[in-house]
Amino acid sequence: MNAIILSAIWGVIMMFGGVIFKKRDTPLYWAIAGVSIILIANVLEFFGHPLLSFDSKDMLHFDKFTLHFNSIALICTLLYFLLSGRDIEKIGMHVSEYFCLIFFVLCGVFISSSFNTLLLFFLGIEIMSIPLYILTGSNKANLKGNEAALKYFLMGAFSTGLMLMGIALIYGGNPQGSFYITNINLGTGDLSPMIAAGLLLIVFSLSFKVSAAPFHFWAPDVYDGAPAVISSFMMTIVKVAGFVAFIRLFSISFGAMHGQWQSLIVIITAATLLIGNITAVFQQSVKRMLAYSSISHAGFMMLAIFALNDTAHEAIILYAAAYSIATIGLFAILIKMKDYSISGFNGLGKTQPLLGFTATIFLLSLAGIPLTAGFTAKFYVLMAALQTGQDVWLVILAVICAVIGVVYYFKVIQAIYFKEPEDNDNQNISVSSGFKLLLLITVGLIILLGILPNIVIDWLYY
Amino acid sequence: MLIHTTFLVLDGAVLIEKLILIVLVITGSLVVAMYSTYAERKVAAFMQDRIGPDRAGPFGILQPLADGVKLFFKEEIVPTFSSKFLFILGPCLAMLTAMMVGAVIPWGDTIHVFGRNVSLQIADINIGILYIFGVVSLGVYGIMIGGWASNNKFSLLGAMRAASQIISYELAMGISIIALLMFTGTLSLNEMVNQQKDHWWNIFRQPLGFLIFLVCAFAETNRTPFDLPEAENELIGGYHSEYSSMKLGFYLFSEYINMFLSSAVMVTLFFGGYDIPFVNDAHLGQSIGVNWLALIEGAVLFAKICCFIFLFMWVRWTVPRFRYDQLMNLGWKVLLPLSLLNMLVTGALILLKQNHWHF
Amino acid sequence: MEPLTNRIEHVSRKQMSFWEKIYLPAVLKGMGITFRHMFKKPPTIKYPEKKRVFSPVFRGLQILNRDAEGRENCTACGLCAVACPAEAITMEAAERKAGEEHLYREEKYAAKYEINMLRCIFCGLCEEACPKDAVYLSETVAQANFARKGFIYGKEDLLIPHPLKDPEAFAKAKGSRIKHPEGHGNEH
Amino acid sequence: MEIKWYLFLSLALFCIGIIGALTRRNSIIVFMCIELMLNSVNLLLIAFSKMHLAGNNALSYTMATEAQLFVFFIMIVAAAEVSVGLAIIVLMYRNTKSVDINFLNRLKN
Amino acid sequence: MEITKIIFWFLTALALVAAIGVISSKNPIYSVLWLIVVFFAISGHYVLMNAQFLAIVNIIVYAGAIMVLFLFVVMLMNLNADAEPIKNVYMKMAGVISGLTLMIVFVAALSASEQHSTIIRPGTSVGLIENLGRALFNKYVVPFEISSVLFLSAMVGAVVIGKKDPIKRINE
Amino acid sequence: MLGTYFTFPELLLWIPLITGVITLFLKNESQVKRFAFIASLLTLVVSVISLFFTDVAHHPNYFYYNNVSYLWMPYIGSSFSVGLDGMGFLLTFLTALSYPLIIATTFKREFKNAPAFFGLLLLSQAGIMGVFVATDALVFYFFWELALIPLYFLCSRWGAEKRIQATFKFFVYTFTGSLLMLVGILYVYLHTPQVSANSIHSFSISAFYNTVLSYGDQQWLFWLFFVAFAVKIPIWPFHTWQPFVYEQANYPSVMVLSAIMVKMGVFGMIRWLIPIFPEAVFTFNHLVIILSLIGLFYASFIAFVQSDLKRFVAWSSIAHLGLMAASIFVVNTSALQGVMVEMFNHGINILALWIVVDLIENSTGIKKINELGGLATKSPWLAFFLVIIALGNIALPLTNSFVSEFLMFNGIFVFNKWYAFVAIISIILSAGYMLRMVQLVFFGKESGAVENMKSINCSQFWILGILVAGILILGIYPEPVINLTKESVDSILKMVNR
Repeated sequence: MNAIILSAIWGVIMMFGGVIFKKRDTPLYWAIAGVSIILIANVLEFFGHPLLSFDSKDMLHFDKFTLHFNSIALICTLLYFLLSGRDIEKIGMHVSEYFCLIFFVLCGVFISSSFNTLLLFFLGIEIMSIPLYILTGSNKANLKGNEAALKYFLMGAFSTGLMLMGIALIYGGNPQGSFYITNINLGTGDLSPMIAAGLLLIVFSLSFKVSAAPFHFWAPDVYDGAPAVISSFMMTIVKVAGFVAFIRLFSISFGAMHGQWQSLIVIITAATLLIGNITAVFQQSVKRMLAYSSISHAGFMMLAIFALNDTAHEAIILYAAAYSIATIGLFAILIKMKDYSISGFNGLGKTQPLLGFTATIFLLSLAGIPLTAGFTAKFYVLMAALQTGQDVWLVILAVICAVIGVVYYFKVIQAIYFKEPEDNDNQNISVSSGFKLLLLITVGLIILLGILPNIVIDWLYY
Repeated sequence: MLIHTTFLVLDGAVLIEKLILIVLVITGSLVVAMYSTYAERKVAAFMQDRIGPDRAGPFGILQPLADGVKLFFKEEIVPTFSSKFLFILGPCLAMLTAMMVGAVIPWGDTIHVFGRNVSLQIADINIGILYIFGVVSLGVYGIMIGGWASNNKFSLLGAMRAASQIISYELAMGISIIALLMFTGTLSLNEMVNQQKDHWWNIFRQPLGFLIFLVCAFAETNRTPFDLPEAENELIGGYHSEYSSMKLGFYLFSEYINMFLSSAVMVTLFFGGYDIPFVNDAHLGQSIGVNWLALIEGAVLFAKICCFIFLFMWVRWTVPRFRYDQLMNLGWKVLLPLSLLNMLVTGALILLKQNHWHF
Repeated sequence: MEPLTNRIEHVSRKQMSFWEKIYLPAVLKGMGITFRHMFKKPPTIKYPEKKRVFSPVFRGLQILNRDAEGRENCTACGLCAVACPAEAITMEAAERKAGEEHLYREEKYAAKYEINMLRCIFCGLCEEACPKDAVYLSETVAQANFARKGFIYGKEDLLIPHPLKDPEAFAKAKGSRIKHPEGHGNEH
Repeated sequence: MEIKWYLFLSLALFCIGIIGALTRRNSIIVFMCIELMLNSVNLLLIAFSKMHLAGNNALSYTMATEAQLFVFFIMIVAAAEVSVGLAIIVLMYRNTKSVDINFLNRLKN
Repeated sequence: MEITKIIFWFLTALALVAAIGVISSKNPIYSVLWLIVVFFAISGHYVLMNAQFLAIVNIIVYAGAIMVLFLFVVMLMNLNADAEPIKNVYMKMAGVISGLTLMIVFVAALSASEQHSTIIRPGTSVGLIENLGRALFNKYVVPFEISSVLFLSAMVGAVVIGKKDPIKRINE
Repeated sequence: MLGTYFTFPELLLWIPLITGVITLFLKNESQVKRFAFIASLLTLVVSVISLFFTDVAHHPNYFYYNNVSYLWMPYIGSSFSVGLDGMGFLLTFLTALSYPLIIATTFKREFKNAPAFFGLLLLSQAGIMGVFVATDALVFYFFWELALIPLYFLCSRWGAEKRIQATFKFFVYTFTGSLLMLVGILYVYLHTPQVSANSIHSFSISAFYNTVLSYGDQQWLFWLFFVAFAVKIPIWPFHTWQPFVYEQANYPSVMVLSAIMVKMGVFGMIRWLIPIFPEAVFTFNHLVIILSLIGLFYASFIAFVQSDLKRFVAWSSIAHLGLMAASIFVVNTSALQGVMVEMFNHGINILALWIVVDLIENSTGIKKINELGGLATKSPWLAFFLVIIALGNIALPLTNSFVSEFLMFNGIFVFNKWYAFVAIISIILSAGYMLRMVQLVFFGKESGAVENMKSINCSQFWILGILVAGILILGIYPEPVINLTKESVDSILKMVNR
């Protein structure tokens, strides 16, 4: 609750900041301060000392999972602000407003992790999406950005329509007639046609939101078209929040009849994994490659939805942290580049050893090499999927897709270390030592999570 | 009080009753609108030290009829390339929406005829104000469609201005009403009037709210100083510059009907409706009979409305037209915050009172 | 620079006070003014029934004058057409034939004399230029007309009624206008 | 009325919306089709709300109220979405003078 | 037939015809107008079901505000029927067929549901504003407040997107 | 003190790991080399000392000394547990021994970015050590991958022209295999019995050994594990990456790859594959043996016609490893014993062979067999060593391989005569191609390349001397090695035949 309230309030503060702040870099400091405050409040709430308390009439429910995820999202955001905050300022004129919108998105993220009724589920997803439509198109001069925003918006609205129809059908089909997800207690019986139709539509719409195939087609264009800073945020925290909402809704409401809709998820997962990975191989631009890779990571996270057990919850948390941190780090480096193509990275290991090294670690983590967070995350996901004891072929498919992932991630690593630097603008980038230090800290986090995933997971059982 | 309105249970007598009332209200508003045009000219003349129309009939009171006849016999012109259907639809819609407001205004207390209690309100729906809002918000379609169908840049600009103006001012209007609703606790106009009979008129409880409402009402009816959509000297008449004959008449009429009905709404909301000031209506009713009372009340209401119509005209001939940016600034930067403030203060006061904190 | 008139108004650029900014007092003041005007006596004159007296310097429609015997004064010299700043006057001259002495005072007369009333600005320069006192601005005003053509006044429209045959009409057309009350010198 | 007629009506409207969204390329019309979809959902929710009301158990009143408020919130979200969506469409139009959803793809071809 | 039934079928037919009008009109203006008709028909249904508050809110919000904005934008852009590029006929067919299939599947599936012949009960006080308002400000106060965040973000967003950059203007 | 606070398996891990990281930050090249050499020597010393701390008396069981375990991820039942048994010791010793020698061969060479090179080398040592000492499936998997990453960078960064593609192929192959193994590990893990109170399942090796898997599960799980190990070994048809990488990569990396890394596969099969899926092993052993023998034959023939020295060694290595793989799946005492000893022997033989090839290419700049010849005249000591190494590779009596290959043949023979027959032909073939190579390169017609050939210097002499001495000593007195691994063989067979 604290996180929701504070992020909304801070959003408003940042909104007024557009009028108050005179210097362009002031909003960043405020934003960092805001995230820190929200983080502290959230941690305090986690330990049972909420700063503010408010009776939500059971509309929101905060458990360890939720609060823990919120903390992770906040830490990732903090990292994101620290690493890429300077680049948010470069998008356009309305610096403070961008931060304001990001805070509103965060508010949506927290709602989607803690909703207890379908109403708040819907509102949370929408609060997450609407500012993002704007942020996608925030670079107004960029045609690609405009179209990305338009596409994202239309797709998002369309999927909202599907979701609402699903919710309506579930409400109608449920004799309890309630929107409380805990009340959608359907038992383990057969799905009634109405509920089945509703469930199908909700799965579709959530697949849209998390860019799972076959509803992924907006993702590459949008992630590629949006300003790189914003794609970084969209791909990580927002997408992961979508998954948290997904798993929360489906485990609480429809967990009991898991077997009846699992095969649907299996198909979506398999398709997502294959499409995301295979298309990513052929990309020449790192940004676009990362867009496709984010689809493939969505596939991996879908495995957790497929599994829907305790391990799956752990896995989602861990995956959220691992994937977000690595992607944010990689994007922070990518944004500094002037050329986003893979050949733009040529010889980075020589000209900018530290950037090259950290980028390599991030890529290794995304590829899921042990000793990095990416490995433990994939490990947990696979374990969760295997625990169900069904559809082992899906897990094997996932593993093969992970190998395909290696192909495109290592293309960049090869460019960084084994290719000679070219005469392009990328070589003359200058980064501050603070930025370097932060990158190292990020790398440290990734390796820490790679060795001791417990430090994240244990909080779930604290 | 909870009014269980079963909406579609109609018996024959009620139907006839309502039909008569509808006809009365429509004719009434048409007549008032007609004579508003006359009044407008007369008031303008007086304020400009002139005499005004005085040829048709004594003091020119047949002037509106003459105007009407003239409009009827004017040549109909439909511009080429315009959608003919929409071109005709525009003024019709404007007229329709203008008329519809009258349905929820209580024109007087219940009367007793032919052994029946007949309410002088066409539809006492419990969401009267919302209904008015709905209808008012539709009013813009008439203008927009007409402006667009004219296939003329000035018309289109006028229509655009109208749309943005009406949407902008609806907000402040709505919020100022909300502050009022906090006091009244009902959306039914009849209820409100009954409340004002016993208590203060709402104007004394919501002076700021009334002011905002008044300004917004000016804007919503496209009256000067907010008559940008039809600004004669910039847009050559705005959305109706391509219109002629009775279609133009409809537009002009709808403006006056709007004026009349918005005055009626303001009177009902803020000035006690048909309540006779300084008199206890119930006592009076006992002494002279219900029907006479209703008649007097109707007259009083009409008098109040006339005052407002006069106010409309008075302002028109005093205040010059706004510039477009001034209009928007006023709506968004002044009225909206002010109405929000009004709402907040009202809410706070109500809370204080509920908690018995005397001040 | 020295102001040419004493009506100059200095625009004040000072920041308005809050009281001024809310405009309401000013609006109310304005409304007060307009309201006051409602009770002023309207200066309107109901025209067809009541007419206002023309001012002594009023210049109306031209007439072509005749002398006391009823002969046309105009000799078609063209000075009026030259003087006309609006170039509204055209004429054609003709020789007086024998037996027409009772019609025309001089040997030459205007066979055609037209004034375009849409162009005419009633400045009176034709009257000033006329050496024969033939053109004369009366007190009548131009009648409304449906066509442009109707405003081109020919000789038949302009010529003053015969003073002997119809003395009343002549007097009326001539009016009581005092030419140049202060006088300018070329009166006969 | 039986609930099924409302159900079918609302599904028909929903599917018409989907068809429109799939077949049209004018982004404004696509957006309107989406609004149509939302409205069909609203209609269905209210019909369901009244259906649950007919159930006549202790909770039916609450159940019915919930759905109607849900509709209220859908309207809220729709309004917010429209403001953002139209802003984006206008932005797109300002830059490209087109409201085609696939403008850039068309450029490529 | 009772009067409500006649009204029901009339409104249904109106809604469907208008909805088809929305998607088949060449000119966006007509689409907008058709959509307004749909909204009116749906509002009529609400009234039939005695959900007056939502009926009027539907009119105010959708017909009164949203569609005016649409109309506004369409008119501003001055889009004509020929502004829209012709989409591949096969694509159109595919869209129509998929939509119809979806509908048939849903109708078939939902015809089998047990609730489908429940008769709805319109005449109660659920739809009255007083009751809805009470629920909204008590139980639903959290979503209500949260929706304000939604609006704020939409507002900020629309301003960010809609405002012209001052710097850019200088460059131009 | 040594074995008390820090147990030996840990030390074997931490020393290369820490020194490797430190090396990355050093600057001076000679300093780097010296530091790396001393670090690897330190590991060797620890390894040797650990031998004296064996505790056979107290732990007659499988893991009989220096097992240590820390809680790592308690909720999923994984702990950081490492331990050494006979086989583990042998392989860690091989690793510890090889690294100083490999580093010593580089002393006279120049390397671009030496700190990175030697740092990665030491890190790879840590990874390999980890694989050999891990007694927890997750730890094993971790190190299995970790050994790969430094080698990926080593081979991609330094080497011939096509090194990047070659290494990438290698990487993808092994990574695919290992991820499939991960699925296998997870699946087995989910069927392990409860060991600790914290978690339902456990990753510890004993829990894995005690897992009861259905026959059907075993059948497909077997292949998941098998592919991972087969790619590493490599068994035909998973071998295609190997010659390519060996040809393109730099010598130290190739030495690590062929001498030690491939042993990871063999080790994995013995330690993880066979005991966990005994029934599946007995189902598929014929198939695997046939694959291995095909590989053995195929590799031998190709080695015969191979003109490139590096590729030649690569193919000969495949041939040997094919034999080893075949005998693993025979699963009897003699064969397994043979494989364990052979792992060590093949390690030092192939290392020695690579060192010789390295010397030749380094001084002549030529690695085509046809273009070389008569090198013995210039470098008699090298010729002498090479002959002994070649004989060791052929497994002539009195060389180390003789004992191990004999044991393997014996095992195969007991299993199936025909397989043994085929395998024995291979030894003849290997004699043929080895001797042909020696003949062509060192004797025969002198080529132009001889002019550049130098005699070996003192350090090279000592390096080769140590290895050759090892070959000879183990050939004459193989008893200690056999004794060391006997216990391991017994316990595995016990597991398989339970």
